[in-house]
Amino acid sequence: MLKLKNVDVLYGKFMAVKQVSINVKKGEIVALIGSNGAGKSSLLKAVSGLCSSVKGELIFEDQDLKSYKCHDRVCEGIIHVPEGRKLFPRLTVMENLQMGAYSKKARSSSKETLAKIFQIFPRLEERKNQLAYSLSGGEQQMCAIGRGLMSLPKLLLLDEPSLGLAPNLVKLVFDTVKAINKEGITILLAEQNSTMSLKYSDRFYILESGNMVNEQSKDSLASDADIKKKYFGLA
Amino acid sequence: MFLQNLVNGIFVGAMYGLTASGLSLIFGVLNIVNFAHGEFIMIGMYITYFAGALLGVNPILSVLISVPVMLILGVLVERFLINRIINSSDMAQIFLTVGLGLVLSNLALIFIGGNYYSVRVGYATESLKLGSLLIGKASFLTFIVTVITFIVVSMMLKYTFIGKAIRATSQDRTTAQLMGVNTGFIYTVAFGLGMVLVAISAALLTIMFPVYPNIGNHFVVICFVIVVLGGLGSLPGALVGGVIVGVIEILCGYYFSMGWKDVVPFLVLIICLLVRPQGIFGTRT
Amino acid sequence: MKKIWLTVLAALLAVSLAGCGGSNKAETTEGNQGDGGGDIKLGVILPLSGNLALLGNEIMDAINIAADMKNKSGGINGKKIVTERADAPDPNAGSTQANRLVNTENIKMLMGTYSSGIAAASVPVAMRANATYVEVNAVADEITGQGYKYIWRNVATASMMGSNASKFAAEYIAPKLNLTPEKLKVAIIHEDSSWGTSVSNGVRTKAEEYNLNIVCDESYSSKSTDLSPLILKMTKAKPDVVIASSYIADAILLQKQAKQFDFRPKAWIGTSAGHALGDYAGSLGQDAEGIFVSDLPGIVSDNGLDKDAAQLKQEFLTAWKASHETVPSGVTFGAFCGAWTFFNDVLPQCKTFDAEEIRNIYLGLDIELGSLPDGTGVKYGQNGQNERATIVVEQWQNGALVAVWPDNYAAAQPASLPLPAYK
Amino acid sequence: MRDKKVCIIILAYTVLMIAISLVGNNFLLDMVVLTGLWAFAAQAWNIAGGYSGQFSLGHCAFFGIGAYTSSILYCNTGLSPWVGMLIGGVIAAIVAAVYSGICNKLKGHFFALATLALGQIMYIASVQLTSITKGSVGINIPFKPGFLNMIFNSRATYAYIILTFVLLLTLFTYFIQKSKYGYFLYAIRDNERAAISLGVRGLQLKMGSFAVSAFFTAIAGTFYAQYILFIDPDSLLVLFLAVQMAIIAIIGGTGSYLGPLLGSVILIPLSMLLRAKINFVSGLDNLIYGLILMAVVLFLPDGLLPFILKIFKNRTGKKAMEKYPKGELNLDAKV
Repeated sequence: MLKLKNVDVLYGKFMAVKQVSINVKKGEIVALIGSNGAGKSSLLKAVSGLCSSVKGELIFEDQDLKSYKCHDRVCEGIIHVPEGRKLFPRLTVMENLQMGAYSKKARSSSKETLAKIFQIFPRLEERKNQLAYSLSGGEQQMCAIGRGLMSLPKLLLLDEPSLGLAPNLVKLVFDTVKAINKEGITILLAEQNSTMSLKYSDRFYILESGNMVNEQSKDSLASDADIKKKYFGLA
Repeated sequence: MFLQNLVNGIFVGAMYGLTASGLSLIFGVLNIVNFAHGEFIMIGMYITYFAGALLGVNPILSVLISVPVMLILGVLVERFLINRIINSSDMAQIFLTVGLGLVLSNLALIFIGGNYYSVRVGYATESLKLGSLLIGKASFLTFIVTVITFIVVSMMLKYTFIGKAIRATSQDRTTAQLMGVNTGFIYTVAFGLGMVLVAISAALLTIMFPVYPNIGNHFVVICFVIVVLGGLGSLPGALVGGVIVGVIEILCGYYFSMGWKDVVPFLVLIICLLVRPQGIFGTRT
Repeated sequence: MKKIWLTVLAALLAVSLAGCGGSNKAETTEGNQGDGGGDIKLGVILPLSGNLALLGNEIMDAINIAADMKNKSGGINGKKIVTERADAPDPNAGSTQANRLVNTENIKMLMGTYSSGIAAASVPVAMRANATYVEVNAVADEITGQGYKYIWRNVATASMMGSNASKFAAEYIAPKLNLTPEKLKVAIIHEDSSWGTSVSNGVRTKAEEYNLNIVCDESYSSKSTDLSPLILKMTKAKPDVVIASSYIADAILLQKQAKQFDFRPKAWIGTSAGHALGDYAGSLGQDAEGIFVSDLPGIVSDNGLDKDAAQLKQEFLTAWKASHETVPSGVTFGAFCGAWTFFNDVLPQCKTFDAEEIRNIYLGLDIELGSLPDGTGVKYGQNGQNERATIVVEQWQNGALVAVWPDNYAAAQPASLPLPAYK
Repeated sequence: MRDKKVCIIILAYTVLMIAISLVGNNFLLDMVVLTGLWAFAAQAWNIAGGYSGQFSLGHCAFFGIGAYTSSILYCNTGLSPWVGMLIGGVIAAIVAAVYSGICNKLKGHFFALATLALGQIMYIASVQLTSITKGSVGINIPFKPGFLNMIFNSRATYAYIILTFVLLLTLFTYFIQKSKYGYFLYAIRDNERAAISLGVRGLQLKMGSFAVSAFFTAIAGTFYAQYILFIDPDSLLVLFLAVQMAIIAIIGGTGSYLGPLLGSVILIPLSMLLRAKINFVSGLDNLIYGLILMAVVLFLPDGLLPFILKIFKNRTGKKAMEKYPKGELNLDAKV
């Protein structure tokens, strides 16, 4: 579904991502794992179109993504839930969700989608008239994911969904991600929390200071003790 | 007398609020301090004046002409100038609009001349009597139009899809992009809308003020103060900020000194920045 | 190494820019004066852009009309007068422009300046270069009397303008209202720039001399967006007469808001500038009727003029109306007369056009009152101030500003005293 | 003199001084003086605006403080402007430090608007405090030439003085830029929070740089007063003046000691020549000036200096650009 080949991402003269190639198949949960500054976010931004100076191939459903502007990629079915939630602070929860359904395609069926999202996140319905900045961290994350889902995405890019959340909430978020995935939405996840990602993802890529170190599936990991130790703290 | 001054202050404040609203919207959404705001007011006033002088149109009705003209002007300015420096430094943005202001006011001087033109309408100098209270019809009209404009624009921002997109973009332009908002288009819309507000306020200003190439200088600094005071891009903030400045200024002028009254807005601004740097209605980021 | 080159380049650029600028100018202008051939060049420093552009440009036009009239009648002993426009919207520019005209364009005769602040910066430059400076508008008292030898001001000073307003109030209005001057309640209001401040000083000093009862004395910024507190203050003080020194936008706003708040003194005296401009009456219509203006004489009665002056006035007005919608105000008339005197009475007597020579000619001039189109005459004091400069009181009557006081200039009788209630 | 660049700067200065002694034309000297004055003022502005990222639109306040302090002292007590200049500078520095402290939390546009307010307050105060400032009538400084009076018959003398000022300030800025303080200031400008977390004393440095900037701006004000010999609120304390200082620095290129010099060398003669030559239609000179401003901002948003350096780079094949720390002009600052 999504194919990245030899992708570089540049900020001015600084190269945040170097020659990374990844592949996401339909229906998968794929995790990008690496420490802070490894280039995970930059890679997601390259996919969603937030970074403009990207070299290499970006193919989404057989189309060259680079010819699409950021806002057009949403129409094509890619939605990016950014790091730190980035809700619109002085919009209500409801309005935030409606902003998710901004693209023409999603707008027409936004009512039904909204009902579905309230089913997944009942808390959001309770708080729908509250301004977003007054939500708690977990609620904000739910709202951000809900907002992403409002666009009826084929591919959901999740950047650090567990950042700054209490452990029980982290589990809740990942459970939700799994549930969403079951609905047929492909997920590309960037996470520092490697244990959780490992548990919930089908495959993962390891990034280190902009370079891709390794690609693994869950099953193949068992045989690679080095990686296990270095990135997952497992003996 | 106190009541009379208070009422005058509120009316002046409403005028300030309306005059600053266009600037506020543009500042809020595009994050650009438009130093050509005064010159845009000047253009709006000239349109109103010429509509009156050549076509006999009442200043209020002249908005039917000035709104579309200013809207088009706004779209053109945004597309061809502002758009290109949206990611430049703050200072570069300021100087583009400083340059634009210079160009516009001198174009007016060259092509229209330095004369002071006024529209003459009866209600400019008439008053309504409420007991001992005198309410200038023009001020009252300005107040009503301000309130209506603010309600309409606020509703538009609140309930329409594009309005929500404008608000979302002003709060977080990157994320708005991620949600599929074509922010470039939103900038154009917001700038155009800001110019519509300028056109409306300019039409009302023409009732009381003569128009000449530098008339914008009378208003532009006070508009900056109000925008910061009210909070970036907040229309209710602009109105409240305007009224606060207006009331304090008028009371100071009456009870203290006319000469010093103009210092009031700046003192209020500094105090506000100290206590609430995000403005009355602004959000802390 | 790049920086070396850059610095050297910057230095070279500065020097070469300086060099080439100098050489080509020097070629074109040198030897233009006093050698029998060519034109007579006159530098005119005025605020042609910026806030003061309206009157700056009107004055420029008046000076040009005077020059054209003189040129058409044969010029100065066969030579043409050519004016070099120099835009000086602020004092800094005034200094620079005076310097350029005197030192680069080699023009030793300057005229200007309308704004006293700009004059304060440009006159000293001219004086240091021993150039003649004919001041046709700026009214600040300080321009003359600084010990400068080559400054010549034909128009009255700010203090004369102001004190005349008080004098009119005390000597004419008070008796008409059956009040003694001590009983006459006066409000003095003025915009707070240099001009309004110095005029109001004249108003105040004279008012105190006459023992007028000053009940309100306020300054305000001419860029004020609302003057209601001032109007309300005056409403409370109940003055019989308001003496206002305003620019135009604020003068219009004052009058509009006075009507809004039903503030109607028995008489309203403006001083020159805003109150005297055609755009003032144009903006206010009926509401300008009856307003007095203490001003340099503008269109005065032909009774006070000799035959030549009356004819010259007509010629000037005809030329003016060809390109302007409004009639010239006293300030513009003053400029025309100052320029005309210079072209007609000074320059033809010149041989060297040297400042000292011009000084002698100026000091020798003795032109009776009524010999110039605005009814003034010429007799300069050692300090360069025209002692026959006059101030009159005019009044807006039927949309036109007519001289009403003193009697020898009056083209009409003062009317609407006290001012009728608003309609 | 081990430092090559310092040698070059001094060499350029010497060349200019000699050049001036050969120029007899007063208009050109006036141009040199004003270019020098504005180069000095813009260089001073740049210490706050370019180095520590405090974009001030209120520097006219300090310019005015300098001019008024020295002129009032000179006219009333006869105190030499050379001394008055330093007193004015110190007063301006104190006001600046306090104000910078007050506005410490404000960023970008908000800081600019807050400083704009300072300029406006000073304007109104100088108009209203007539007993001190003579109000809007202004102060005429009597023309009494003499070194102690800082008044000279010859414009060349003014040119020598202001160029020496420019030289000293440029060297000062150059050494600041090279010192650790320079790096601290860049750090604060580019990411204040990070800089502070690394132990840079942000507030003190910002207040300090603003005060130093104001000090020199006030000196420019004194020089202006002694050159024009007339000061009033309308020529000292207007927004245009504050904008002008910033424009020169920005057009030239902020963040380097050469930018303000370049900006002034281009803009001041340009505006003077426009005003002198384009005089047949009122306002046309300002119109063209405005167009040029817009063009520079649109096409060279980083200022002229990087542009010129780029030409050099292409010519010489060396990476001249990299030597100049990029200002607040990078795109990330906005995101």
